Amino acid sequence: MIWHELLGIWLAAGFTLAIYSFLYKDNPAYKLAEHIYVGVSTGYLICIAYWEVIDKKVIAALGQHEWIVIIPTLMGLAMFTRFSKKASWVSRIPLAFIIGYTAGVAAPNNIQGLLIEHSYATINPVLTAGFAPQLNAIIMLLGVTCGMIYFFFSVERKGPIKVAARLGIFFLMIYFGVAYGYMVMGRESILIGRLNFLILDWIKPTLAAIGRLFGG
Amino acid sequence: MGFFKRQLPMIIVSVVGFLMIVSYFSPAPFLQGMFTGANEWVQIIANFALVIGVFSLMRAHYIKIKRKEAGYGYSIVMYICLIFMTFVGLALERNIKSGGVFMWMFKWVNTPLTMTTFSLLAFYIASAAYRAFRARTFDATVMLVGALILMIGRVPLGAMLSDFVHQQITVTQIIPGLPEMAGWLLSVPAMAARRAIFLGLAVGIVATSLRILFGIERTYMGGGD
Amino acid sequence: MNIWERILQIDRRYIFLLIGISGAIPIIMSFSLPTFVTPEVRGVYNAIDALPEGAMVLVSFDYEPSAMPEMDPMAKAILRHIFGRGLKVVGVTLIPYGTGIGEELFVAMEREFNLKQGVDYDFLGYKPGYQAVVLGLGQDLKGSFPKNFYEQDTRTVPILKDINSLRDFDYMMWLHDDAYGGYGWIIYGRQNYGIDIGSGCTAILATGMYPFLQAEQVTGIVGGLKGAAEYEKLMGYTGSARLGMVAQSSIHVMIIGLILLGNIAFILSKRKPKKEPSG
Amino acid sequence: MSGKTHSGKCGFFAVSLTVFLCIAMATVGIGQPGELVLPAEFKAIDTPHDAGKSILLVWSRSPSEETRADKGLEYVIYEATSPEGPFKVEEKAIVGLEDTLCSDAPALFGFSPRHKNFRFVEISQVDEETEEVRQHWYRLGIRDETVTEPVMLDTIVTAKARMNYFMSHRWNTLLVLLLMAGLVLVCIEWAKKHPDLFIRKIPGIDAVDEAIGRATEMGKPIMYLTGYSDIDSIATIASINILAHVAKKVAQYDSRLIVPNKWAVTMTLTQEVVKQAYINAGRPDAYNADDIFFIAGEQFSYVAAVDGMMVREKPATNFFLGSFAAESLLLAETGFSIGALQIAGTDSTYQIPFFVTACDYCLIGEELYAASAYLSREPRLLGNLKGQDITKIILTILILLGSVLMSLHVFYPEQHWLQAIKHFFAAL
Repeated sequence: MIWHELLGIWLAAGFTLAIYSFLYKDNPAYKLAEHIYVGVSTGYLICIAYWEVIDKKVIAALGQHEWIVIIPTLMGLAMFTRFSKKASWVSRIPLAFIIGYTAGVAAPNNIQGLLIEHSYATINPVLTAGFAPQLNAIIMLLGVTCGMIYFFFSVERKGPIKVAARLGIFFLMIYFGVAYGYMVMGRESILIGRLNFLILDWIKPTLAAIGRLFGG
Repeated sequence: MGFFKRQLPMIIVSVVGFLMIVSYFSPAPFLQGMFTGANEWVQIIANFALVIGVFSLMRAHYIKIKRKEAGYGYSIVMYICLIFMTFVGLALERNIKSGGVFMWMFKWVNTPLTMTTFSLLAFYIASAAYRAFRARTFDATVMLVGALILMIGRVPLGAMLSDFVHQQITVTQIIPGLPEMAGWLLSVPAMAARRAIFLGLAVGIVATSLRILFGIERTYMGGGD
Repeated sequence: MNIWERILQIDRRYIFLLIGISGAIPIIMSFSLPTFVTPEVRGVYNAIDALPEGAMVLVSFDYEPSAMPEMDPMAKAILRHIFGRGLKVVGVTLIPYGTGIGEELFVAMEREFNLKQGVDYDFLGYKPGYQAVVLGLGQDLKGSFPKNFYEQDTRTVPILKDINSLRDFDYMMWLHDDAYGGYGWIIYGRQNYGIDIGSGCTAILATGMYPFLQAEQVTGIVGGLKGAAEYEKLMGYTGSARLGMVAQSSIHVMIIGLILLGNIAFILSKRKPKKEPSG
Repeated sequence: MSGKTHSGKCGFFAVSLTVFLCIAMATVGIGQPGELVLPAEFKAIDTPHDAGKSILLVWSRSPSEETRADKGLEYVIYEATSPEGPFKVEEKAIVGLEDTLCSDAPALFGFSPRHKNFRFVEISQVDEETEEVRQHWYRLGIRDETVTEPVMLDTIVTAKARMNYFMSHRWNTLLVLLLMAGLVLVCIEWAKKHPDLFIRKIPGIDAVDEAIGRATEMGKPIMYLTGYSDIDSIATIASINILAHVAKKVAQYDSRLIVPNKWAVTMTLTQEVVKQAYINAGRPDAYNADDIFFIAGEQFSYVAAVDGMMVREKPATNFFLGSFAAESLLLAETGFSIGALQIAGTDSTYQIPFFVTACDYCLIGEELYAASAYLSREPRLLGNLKGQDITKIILTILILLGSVLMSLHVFYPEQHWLQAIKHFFAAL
């Protein structure tokens, strides 16, 4: 095995154990891993931001005389006015641009992607062939409408509205339980990945190497 | 000055937002171009802003080091890692995507830390479930039963268990097996609740966006008029 | 305080310990459970097995590092199958993180099978645009990727000599942890350019892939660690997926057991704990 | 009746349907299974809602499709640069029988059932070399395995690719958007006249006062997280709006507020908001900009740092409001272990169950967006909630009505208008 890979495995194993030590309690090993992590990941982020955005989208565009890119660059630089007390209002302009963009993109996209799509999926014939699909269609319709009624804010919860909202909570609780149970398996596999690394890539080869060393 | 500080940002919010909405509904190339352009601009601005974030991070740790607060040594480590990684990525290696020290650091330091932190979830998911999934109230019981059916029904154990019960007690055969129950719960009642959440969310998001675009909601800009 | 009350208020660190041990023991002891191969995994295996020698396979590495524990054992098993049969692979990715993942897998395979980049495999790398990339590859591969991941001119790479579009591939393996580009490979790659696709994805995503299997738009699905374990079984070796499956089942049973224990203790202690979940 | 059908097209289809039916009946009458029958109608139209780059060729189905389906029947399109020809021998497009019915593309043709009798193909008018849009002329042929040369239709058709300014298939989105915008504005006016509007209790938000009071009593800080997303998510903006109210109360109670950020832009905004809140509360001197900081930019390094900070600073109260991903439980369980009172709220549907199990209060989905209005008690914003409710009521009624109509459609399949509500909600 190449030396830098061996070093990497040992380093990675050390970090893995350091993070797991947090499960017991906060300790110097975790603190060290945490600070290294923050330093390295932020450094990574800076480099990616530079090469993928500043270099590719700003410097390259200026090289091709696409002068329009000066505007976002100036807006980006305007963010730095935050460090000055007098001129800090200038940083509101790029912020306003981003928020306007966010709101303008979100409104139609969420109507289409959430509201229209899920309404479409819900509207189905309730009376269909077969008892089971019919029941499912009724349950689905009931769940969606009662769930929506749960979210009503300005309607007092009394009479039928109260019953419907209560039923809505019932459906929500089923969803929470089911979604929790559904997610468990995926989370377990992440842990398995780490255990596999620790045992198969680190402990076992190390023990084997030691064995070779002493066993001839 | 008041105009530049208060009204101008609001005007920018509304105008940019309106243009984005129009470009959603029109295939005209200049509008579509504006849409992708705006997306890139936002990225560029956010990446410049990263400098402010990094500055804030460095300042917080600098204060700790300067005041020699407890554990300031960790802050020095943070500084070394940050500067080393940035120096390697920006000055030493132009092609950061393959080979080299930068990717080595990413592979053997960043990735294991990411994966390990992520994997803490397996422990937390167990402890949270142990604590919260108790048949205390009706609602809590519903949650508990839903979670259990899903957890048992979606692994081979569930199928084996159902088959065993079905074979031993013939009457139970009218009850569907656990895998079928899990599938049904996911695709009918849970899906219904999820759709209700989505529909409510859509209304909430659109209403919030419109409040922002109309300038009714401006708390995020420091509030006040 | 009786025993049940103590169980109810058990320090959560004991739970952490139980979970850790129940996951580690099966891996240390190399336990393996009998693995049954499902038809959807066999669908991928058979499709690759039926390819003639020297056939070209496109592999898209569309998953992020966070999905690596689930996806890497699967990717390795499938790549071992492909390279073991002497087929040629062209890699590509629709997401930025995919480059690191693809490169690493190719390096591992290069060592294992003594391959040569450019002759036995090539990696095109990443290009933003999801469906646009699929369409671009469908029309003109070398035009949309003038340079490969290793910064070589794609017109001069030997393995790509006769490859001009998606139509020139005999099979495609889509390894993914999300429906990137709204199933762009299936909707454009399969329907427009007729390429046969096998899907390898995370367990959570697998449920959503079944309609595509029924519509015969994918030849098969390898889903999560379980799918990877089945593939390892077909390949005839016990790798990290099969070991992992046992560990996963063991943790899973442990969590279920803990929940049941908590409820038994709760009923027997008849005592209301402080914290109530809210909704 | 689907609103998507343009009146011009209606006429065209009505006429062609009649012609098609006549010819279809005639051919059935003749009953020559050996011969390929040409389509009765062949037309070119501009592609609706595109940027003027392509046209559509539409023709009625050949009766041979029924009689010779197993013979690999297909249509061939020939192209020329002038009406006189020559029509290139090489086929411009080959159209099989799968997914080429006009009814397969409601985005282009609408939902009218008559479109089942027509096929179409979209043809780009952009010259591959010059990248300019150029008008072309087309002829249609039909062939199958039994013939060597396709049978050609005499009709030569053409259309100009026109730039369209409106994506007509998104009219339903536009309608909903306009409806909601109208409701927002109307409800504000209404709320000004009815300031004492009823709003149901939202337990998680009612607990905010208690949570801040608790921290003050214990002399411990309050931690507020705006979530995983940058400002490009509306949930983050909603969270920052709530932060403004929380910060104001914190200032009044004289507690300490810590806001670790994952993004520089949200850091800037949260600083601005908290500072203003302290000013509004009359305590500008108590504001400490160093308490609102950037902690780490990557998902799990953010988790590691925030978790570390949590166990060291031991906040009495944690707020997790905004978009959250896998970090939800990693944060909430650590918060639980230090005994913090936790209020969470997210729009990420998969994370809500984790917050519900590990936190004391959880705002579910839309409640996050209502929280700011609820806390502010400002009539304008509360009126807005009324507008949201009206939208939901309309939606609920449409869904119920649509389902009833769809059920009737099962019994009256020829009454296509019964599907109108469902088709309105089709995202094309």
